Amino acid sequence: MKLITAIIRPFRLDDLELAVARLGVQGMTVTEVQGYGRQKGHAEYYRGAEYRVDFVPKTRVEIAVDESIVEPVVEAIANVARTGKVGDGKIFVTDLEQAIRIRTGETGAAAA
Amino acid sequence: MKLITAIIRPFRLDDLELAVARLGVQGMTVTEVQGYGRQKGHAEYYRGAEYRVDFVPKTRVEIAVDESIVEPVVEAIANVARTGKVGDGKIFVTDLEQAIRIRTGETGAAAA
Amino acid sequence: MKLITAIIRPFRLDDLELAVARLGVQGMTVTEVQGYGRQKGHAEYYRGAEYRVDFVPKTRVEIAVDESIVEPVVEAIANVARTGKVGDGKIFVTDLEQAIRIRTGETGAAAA
Amino acid sequence: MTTTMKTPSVLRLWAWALMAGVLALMPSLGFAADAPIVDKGDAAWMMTATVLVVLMVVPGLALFYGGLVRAKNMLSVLMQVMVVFSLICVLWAIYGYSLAFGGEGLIIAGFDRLFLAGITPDSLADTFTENVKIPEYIFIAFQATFAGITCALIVGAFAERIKFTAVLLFSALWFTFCYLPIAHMVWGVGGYLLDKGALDFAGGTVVHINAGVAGLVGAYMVGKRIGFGKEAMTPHSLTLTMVGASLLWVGWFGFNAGSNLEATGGAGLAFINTLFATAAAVISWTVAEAAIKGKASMLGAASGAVAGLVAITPACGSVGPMGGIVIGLVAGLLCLWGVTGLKKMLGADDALDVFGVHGVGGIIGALLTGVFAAPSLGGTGAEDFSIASQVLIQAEGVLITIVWSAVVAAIAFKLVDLVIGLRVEADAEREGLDTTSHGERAYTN
Amino acid sequence: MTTTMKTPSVLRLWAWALMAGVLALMPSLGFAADAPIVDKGDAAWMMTATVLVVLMVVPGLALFYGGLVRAKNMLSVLMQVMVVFSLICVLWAIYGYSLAFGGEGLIIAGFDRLFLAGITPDSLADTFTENVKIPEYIFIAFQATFAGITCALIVGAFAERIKFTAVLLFSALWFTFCYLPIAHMVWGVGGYLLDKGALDFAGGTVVHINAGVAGLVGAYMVGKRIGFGKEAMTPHSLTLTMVGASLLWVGWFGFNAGSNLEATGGAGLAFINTLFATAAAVISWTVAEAAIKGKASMLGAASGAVAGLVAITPACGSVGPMGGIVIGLVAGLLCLWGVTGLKKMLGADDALDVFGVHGVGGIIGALLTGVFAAPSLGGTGAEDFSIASQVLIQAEGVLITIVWSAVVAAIAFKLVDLVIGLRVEADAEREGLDTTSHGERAYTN
Amino acid sequence: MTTTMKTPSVLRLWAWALMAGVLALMPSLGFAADAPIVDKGDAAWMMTATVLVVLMVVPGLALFYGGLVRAKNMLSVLMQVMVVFSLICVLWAIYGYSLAFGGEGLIIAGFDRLFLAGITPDSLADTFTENVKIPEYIFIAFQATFAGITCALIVGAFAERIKFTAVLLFSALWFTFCYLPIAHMVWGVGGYLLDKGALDFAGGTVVHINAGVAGLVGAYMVGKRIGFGKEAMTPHSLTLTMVGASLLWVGWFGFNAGSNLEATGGAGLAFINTLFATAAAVISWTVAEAAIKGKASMLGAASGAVAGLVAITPACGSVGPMGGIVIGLVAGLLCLWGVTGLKKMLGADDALDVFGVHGVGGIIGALLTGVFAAPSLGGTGAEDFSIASQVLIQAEGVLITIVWSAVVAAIAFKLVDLVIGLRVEADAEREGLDTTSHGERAYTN
Ligand SMILES: Nc1ncnc2c1ncn2[C@@H]1O[C@H](COP(=O)(O)OP(=O)(O)O)[C@@H](O)[C@H]1O
Ligand SMILES: Nc1ncnc2c1ncn2[C@@H]1O[C@H](COP(=O)(O)OP(=O)(O)O)[C@@H](O)[C@H]1O
Ligand SMILES: Nc1ncnc2c1ncn2[C@@H]1O[C@H](COP(=O)(O)OP(=O)(O)O)[C@@H](O)[C@H]1O
Repeated sequence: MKLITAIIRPFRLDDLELAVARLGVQGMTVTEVQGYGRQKGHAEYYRGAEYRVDFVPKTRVEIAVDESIVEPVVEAIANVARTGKVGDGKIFVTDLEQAIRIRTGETGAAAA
Repeated sequence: MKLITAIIRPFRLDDLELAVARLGVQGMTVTEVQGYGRQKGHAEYYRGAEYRVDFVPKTRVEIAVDESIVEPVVEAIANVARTGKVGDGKIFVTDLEQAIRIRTGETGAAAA
Repeated sequence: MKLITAIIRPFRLDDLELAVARLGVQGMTVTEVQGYGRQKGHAEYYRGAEYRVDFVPKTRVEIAVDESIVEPVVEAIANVARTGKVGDGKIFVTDLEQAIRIRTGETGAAAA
Repeated sequence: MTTTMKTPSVLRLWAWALMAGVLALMPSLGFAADAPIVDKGDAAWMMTATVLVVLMVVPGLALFYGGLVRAKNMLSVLMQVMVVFSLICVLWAIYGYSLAFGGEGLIIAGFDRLFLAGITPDSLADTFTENVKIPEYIFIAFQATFAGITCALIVGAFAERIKFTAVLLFSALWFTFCYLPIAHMVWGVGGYLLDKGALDFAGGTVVHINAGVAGLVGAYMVGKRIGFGKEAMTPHSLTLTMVGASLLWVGWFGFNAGSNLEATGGAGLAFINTLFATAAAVISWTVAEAAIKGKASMLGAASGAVAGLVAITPACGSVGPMGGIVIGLVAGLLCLWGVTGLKKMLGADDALDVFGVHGVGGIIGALLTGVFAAPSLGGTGAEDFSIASQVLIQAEGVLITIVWSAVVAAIAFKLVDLVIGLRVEADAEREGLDTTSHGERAYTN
Repeated sequence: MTTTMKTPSVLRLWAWALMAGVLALMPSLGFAADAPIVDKGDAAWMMTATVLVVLMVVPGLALFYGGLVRAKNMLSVLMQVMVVFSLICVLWAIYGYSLAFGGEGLIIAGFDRLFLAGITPDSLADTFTENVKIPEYIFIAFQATFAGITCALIVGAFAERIKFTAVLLFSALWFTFCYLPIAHMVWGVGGYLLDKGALDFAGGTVVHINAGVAGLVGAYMVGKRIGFGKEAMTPHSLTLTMVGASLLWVGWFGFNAGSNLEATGGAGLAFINTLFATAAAVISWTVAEAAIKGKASMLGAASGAVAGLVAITPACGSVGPMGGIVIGLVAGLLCLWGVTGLKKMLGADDALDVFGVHGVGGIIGALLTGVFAAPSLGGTGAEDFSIASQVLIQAEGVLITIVWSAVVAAIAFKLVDLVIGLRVEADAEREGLDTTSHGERAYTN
Repeated sequence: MTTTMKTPSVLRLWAWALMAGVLALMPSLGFAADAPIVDKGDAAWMMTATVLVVLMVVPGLALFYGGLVRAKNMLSVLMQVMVVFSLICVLWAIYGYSLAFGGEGLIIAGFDRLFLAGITPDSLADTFTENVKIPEYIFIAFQATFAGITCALIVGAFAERIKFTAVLLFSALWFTFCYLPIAHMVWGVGGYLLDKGALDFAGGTVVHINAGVAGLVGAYMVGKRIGFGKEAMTPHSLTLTMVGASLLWVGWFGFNAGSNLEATGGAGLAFINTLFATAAAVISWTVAEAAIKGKASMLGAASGAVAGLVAITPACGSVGPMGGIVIGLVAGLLCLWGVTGLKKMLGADDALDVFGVHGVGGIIGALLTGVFAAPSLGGTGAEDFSIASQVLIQAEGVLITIVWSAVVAAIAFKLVDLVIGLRVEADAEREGLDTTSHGERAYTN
């Protein structure tokens, strides 16, 4: 099993959901995160105080999948998440030593 | 060191905390996440607009532990998190190459 | 590629940002999390109800970096995040099998 | 100026007021003959007072309660308060006003005013001053808001687990068989409690004890929330609760000083008591909490304010400012006990402490009114005022209200349980009532 | 007491009121000679009523609207409401009052009162009762808030994508060329619509239909939000929307009962209708939604309240409580259709349903006023009142307002588009207007 | 109608009012003999006005301030505002009213009215019109809210780091040794500043400059927040800040027009100025910010509103609408400077800009009142009104207030520091005052 972690623009999530579902992915876990990178943030003013906000709201998607479909899933994510503008985000792939479905105790691919 | 990541139903967190503590786990990091999977969400209506909300609030628990107790901890988590209904969640185990306690600089099992 | 995950005190984030930037780190992903550990929480009273809150607000920082700079980055994080008081947090390092920059499709170090 | 000084019983005056108001509609009796004095200052104040009571309910009470529940149930509470208030207003127009004030009777008035029949912009209702009158429509609206807030107060007791339809059905039943008779018996012509001479200037018994008891019965019969006492059930926004408490304070000036029905020095007394007694209760609750728990909480200060407001309600027109301050101080202390020690003893999951604050505070206020109305203590009571006997009279009123409200509430809840059931499914309760009962969420991005 | 009973046209009275007010400033005509009656009760009520209308706008309307947008656009909505209201108030002082009420004219009044010239604390404005007057400054302030809220209502239609400067420029243009003439034609001396005898007690046409139509035109011309119909655009805080709706209800008592200009039984009628009709609309919207979708929503209840308030606005002084309740029930049902079925048909992204609620509700109210003002139906109409002809008169007023508002709005939006452009950049819209247009965020830690 | 026109000094009138009020209680002087005129319209308005001032404090000011701090300190601010207000109200009843208004004296009045001794619902207080009176209880309540809001205003300066008990002790000290004397000297019989003829219609010096200066001193003595200037300290909810500013605006109509003590055209003038001057300040701050920073912020609009309200406070009864608008425009610009340029110069961590807005705005208002009260500029000043000399008089009042408040505040803070300490522990400040000082959190799920 592999864990695919994608950091994307929030408004691309719905399409990502559909895209990976087409590949048989049945679940994912999503977190609201703050992204820091080449894409610059914005300035804020509160009376006398001025702040530069370097962080940009991003969405972090975690998908556990079987080795066999890592490639297509990564590709699908990259395609739907790409706008071409700075700030599209990243995709990370890590190895999962174990994956368990709590309800049934199933492990491996069956757990995803 | 291994990193155990569990996605569970929010209201099971308190029990999980107690269960793993009994196994000597002294800490964990918890994140509120949105879960997507077999468990279906709900419909929402706002005047003319209707939305299907596929995401269900879940809690993501990260616990760094020594190899030696991965099994019992995973089991304990599975037991307290299980309700038998769709949506109980997942447990993932990944390898930690390094774990450091910032305060002391301790590494490995001592850091957890 | 390696993924460095640090759990730190929220108010240390700004300094961490500067410190790693000096080492050439160009991006990171940050999540607000709840920490549970040796650092004890606080008690709350709401009329008749009293609660012990074990969780402490922490900030989770994820940085994908090339093997070559894992050491200095980890060190830099440890230095800025250290206050010496219980609750400073942890640093975890895991292996990244793949890292992709969505916008360009670049992989590996180029993606970070 | 302050007729409350010339008579032991504000209630009796209310009765006269209504009787005259009714008679005024029967010229045959020639009663309407002697030209009534209608002062626009009174009309202006009574409209203002009525608006203030509306503010107490929406958004005041809704926020005070809503802030105390978990985010997943926020809308269900706001919804229950707003719809119950609206429902009661409509029922008030259809038959409530008629049954409570539309005539003479021991337990209820009559049916002459169903659908507000025969009332026009020229119709007048009496005040406590002989021959001084206000437009009846304004009096009807003022009274409607009292009925509405009383029923809305109850929902706090069984929040976070009850069915929406159950709340509505219960409210209609309890309003009809408890609020209307109690209101008539206390304020209506020929009402049983009226001639006892009990003092209840602005509705301590009719509104607060009445609602507090019904709430407690509801908490018992609906049962505890899943996880009660085990899981943390922290207020999702004490900020909103503070805003709600503040708006309750603001609106309560209309509730109390409006009950004088005229813009006079008597209203001024009710007004100043509403300011000082409440402030005193904030202080006493805050100090007591700091003494007991080491910290004074915002929720404590807000709760203290409401406790003081409840306790001063029956007293505000008959006690002096210092008597009012003492009542406030006592209310702060005893209601703190009401939501801690007493609550544990009662063992019910009165989610938002309707009984602990409104029930307890109402009882304290009702009894202490009998004490501080004494002229010797700065009250407006008559020369021959006897604390002992007055306290007894007050106690009887309290007792009757408690029993009546408890019985009607118990039967009503039982009935609702049989017809549509009281509680939502366990899963729905876990997920929260907002999405499961109302199909929406209070907060998103 | 209620002159509204003695005349078929409230509007005509307003005209007399103003004319007299103006004449009163020309002693030469000896008009001011017969000593005017100035009752402090009226002054007290009118100041209170004006404060209540301010409360409707800030924070009432701002929260009702703000809660419905996404968090990233919250401040832009609050900002648009507050600054538009402020801008219109200043323009009102400079030339608005003069053009609308400063003299006689078919479409606008005159320029004698520019900068409120010649008005002092002693100046008086007439009420609907012969010779009864109120301080003119209070009347000016009361009217200023009406102009302000009308323009602020419009912003809901093109929320979440319009340029801040565009909103201000449009508001100034529309206020000048649509609100002022319509207000004068309906309420001003010699105004065209006035002599038609249309009934619009508190501004159903001038305020609500007027704003609703301008909003709809704006929704068409500004275009749909990026992702409309595709992405979820959920209200970021229905809690705040409920608070806003509640404050609108509270403030509306001043809006409606204040329009009586005196603290009389007539104000009492407007007042009680504002309570009961609104409550009825809450119930009908709630029940209908439960019947159609299986669940009654808090947003539905809040929307129902506003729908009821809008519909009762033109009627509140001329229909009886039961007629008012029927109007409320109907408004709840039809406005629910207005924000669902009708909205789909119109195909515009009227973001916060300005037309669906204010436009539709205003039309319903205007027409039904012609029905329930009939004495046979409990209304205050004269003996010879004819429903058929009155409804026709009402319809004409509605039609003229719709056309006039639509034309002016269309031209104004076109102009603004050419001068500064209507929409923000796509990226800015995605990121949200708060940071991109105002450089701040509504919520942080 | 507007006696403010017949005399150069509103303050003198207040004095007469109170003197008469006092004398009225000594029949021996036969003063009370000539029958006083008590109009219910005045009583209605003054009760309404008092309610509005309460609304300004809770929840108005509490939210305006609370929204500006970080979420972890929200409750501490709400708590400080509510409890300080309550404490001062109780102290007002015990000795405040007596010391400020209970008799004659150069710096304080007397002790005859301790515990409001001898005052009954029939007691009357004078207005600015010979022989026209209002119930004294209402006057006492109105004044109590002024004292309460003044002390509550100060807490904004040292928010997010001060000990709760320190706030309470300081408030009691400053109230006793600064507010009471200043209030008496400006408004009380025989007060030193009174006979100078300074114009302060609604309390620009007594309330705003007074509080602004005390706040600035507090900011210096309590010291800067940890991380000030280094870490981002963003407002946790500008939404709530906007709501607070709106409620301040709404309530301020009672604060200003209520200070007229009668529902007359004079109140109408104060009322309309409160509407237009504030609107003008919103515009000027917004425009200036857009010009300087390229973006107009919601916080700016809200701050502009408060700045305008502060500046018009002393002027509202003596300047015409256009003069008021100019004062508003100037206040918007100078207060923007007050919270930016000036703030940097002062170098204090006046967390919520109490001095920048209330201090600066108050001074601007006090001085410009001396200008625009001139009849030549549309003011209500007498024929022989001299701008130059009046401005000097105004300046003296301002100066004395600044010095007195600064000295008392400095001593009081020092004292509190010695007795219980001013600041919480560094760790507690980091964690936030809500959990560490009050044992609760503002927001949870
Ligand atoms: N080295 C990194 N480690 C972890 N997350 C990163 C890293 N660099 C960027 N990110 C995440 O990816 C997002 C987009 O990166 P950014 O550099 O802004 O644009 P792009 O990916 O198009 O070059 C950032 O907001 C951040 O959340
Ligand atoms: N492939 C996956 N990768 C990551 N998280 C997943 C995946 N599948 C499910 N989850 C997480 O587990 C939760 C429960 O999964 P679900 O399929 O709904 O029920 P169950 O685990 O009982 O089959 C989901 O809400 C989601 O957070
Ligand atoms: N075993 C663990 N797995 C994951 N996160 C942990 C673990 N132990 C501690 N943490 C995180 O590190 C934070 C600090 O740990 P704590 O024990 O409180 O202090 P210290 O790290 O100084 O000993 C915790 O709040 C939690 O977020």
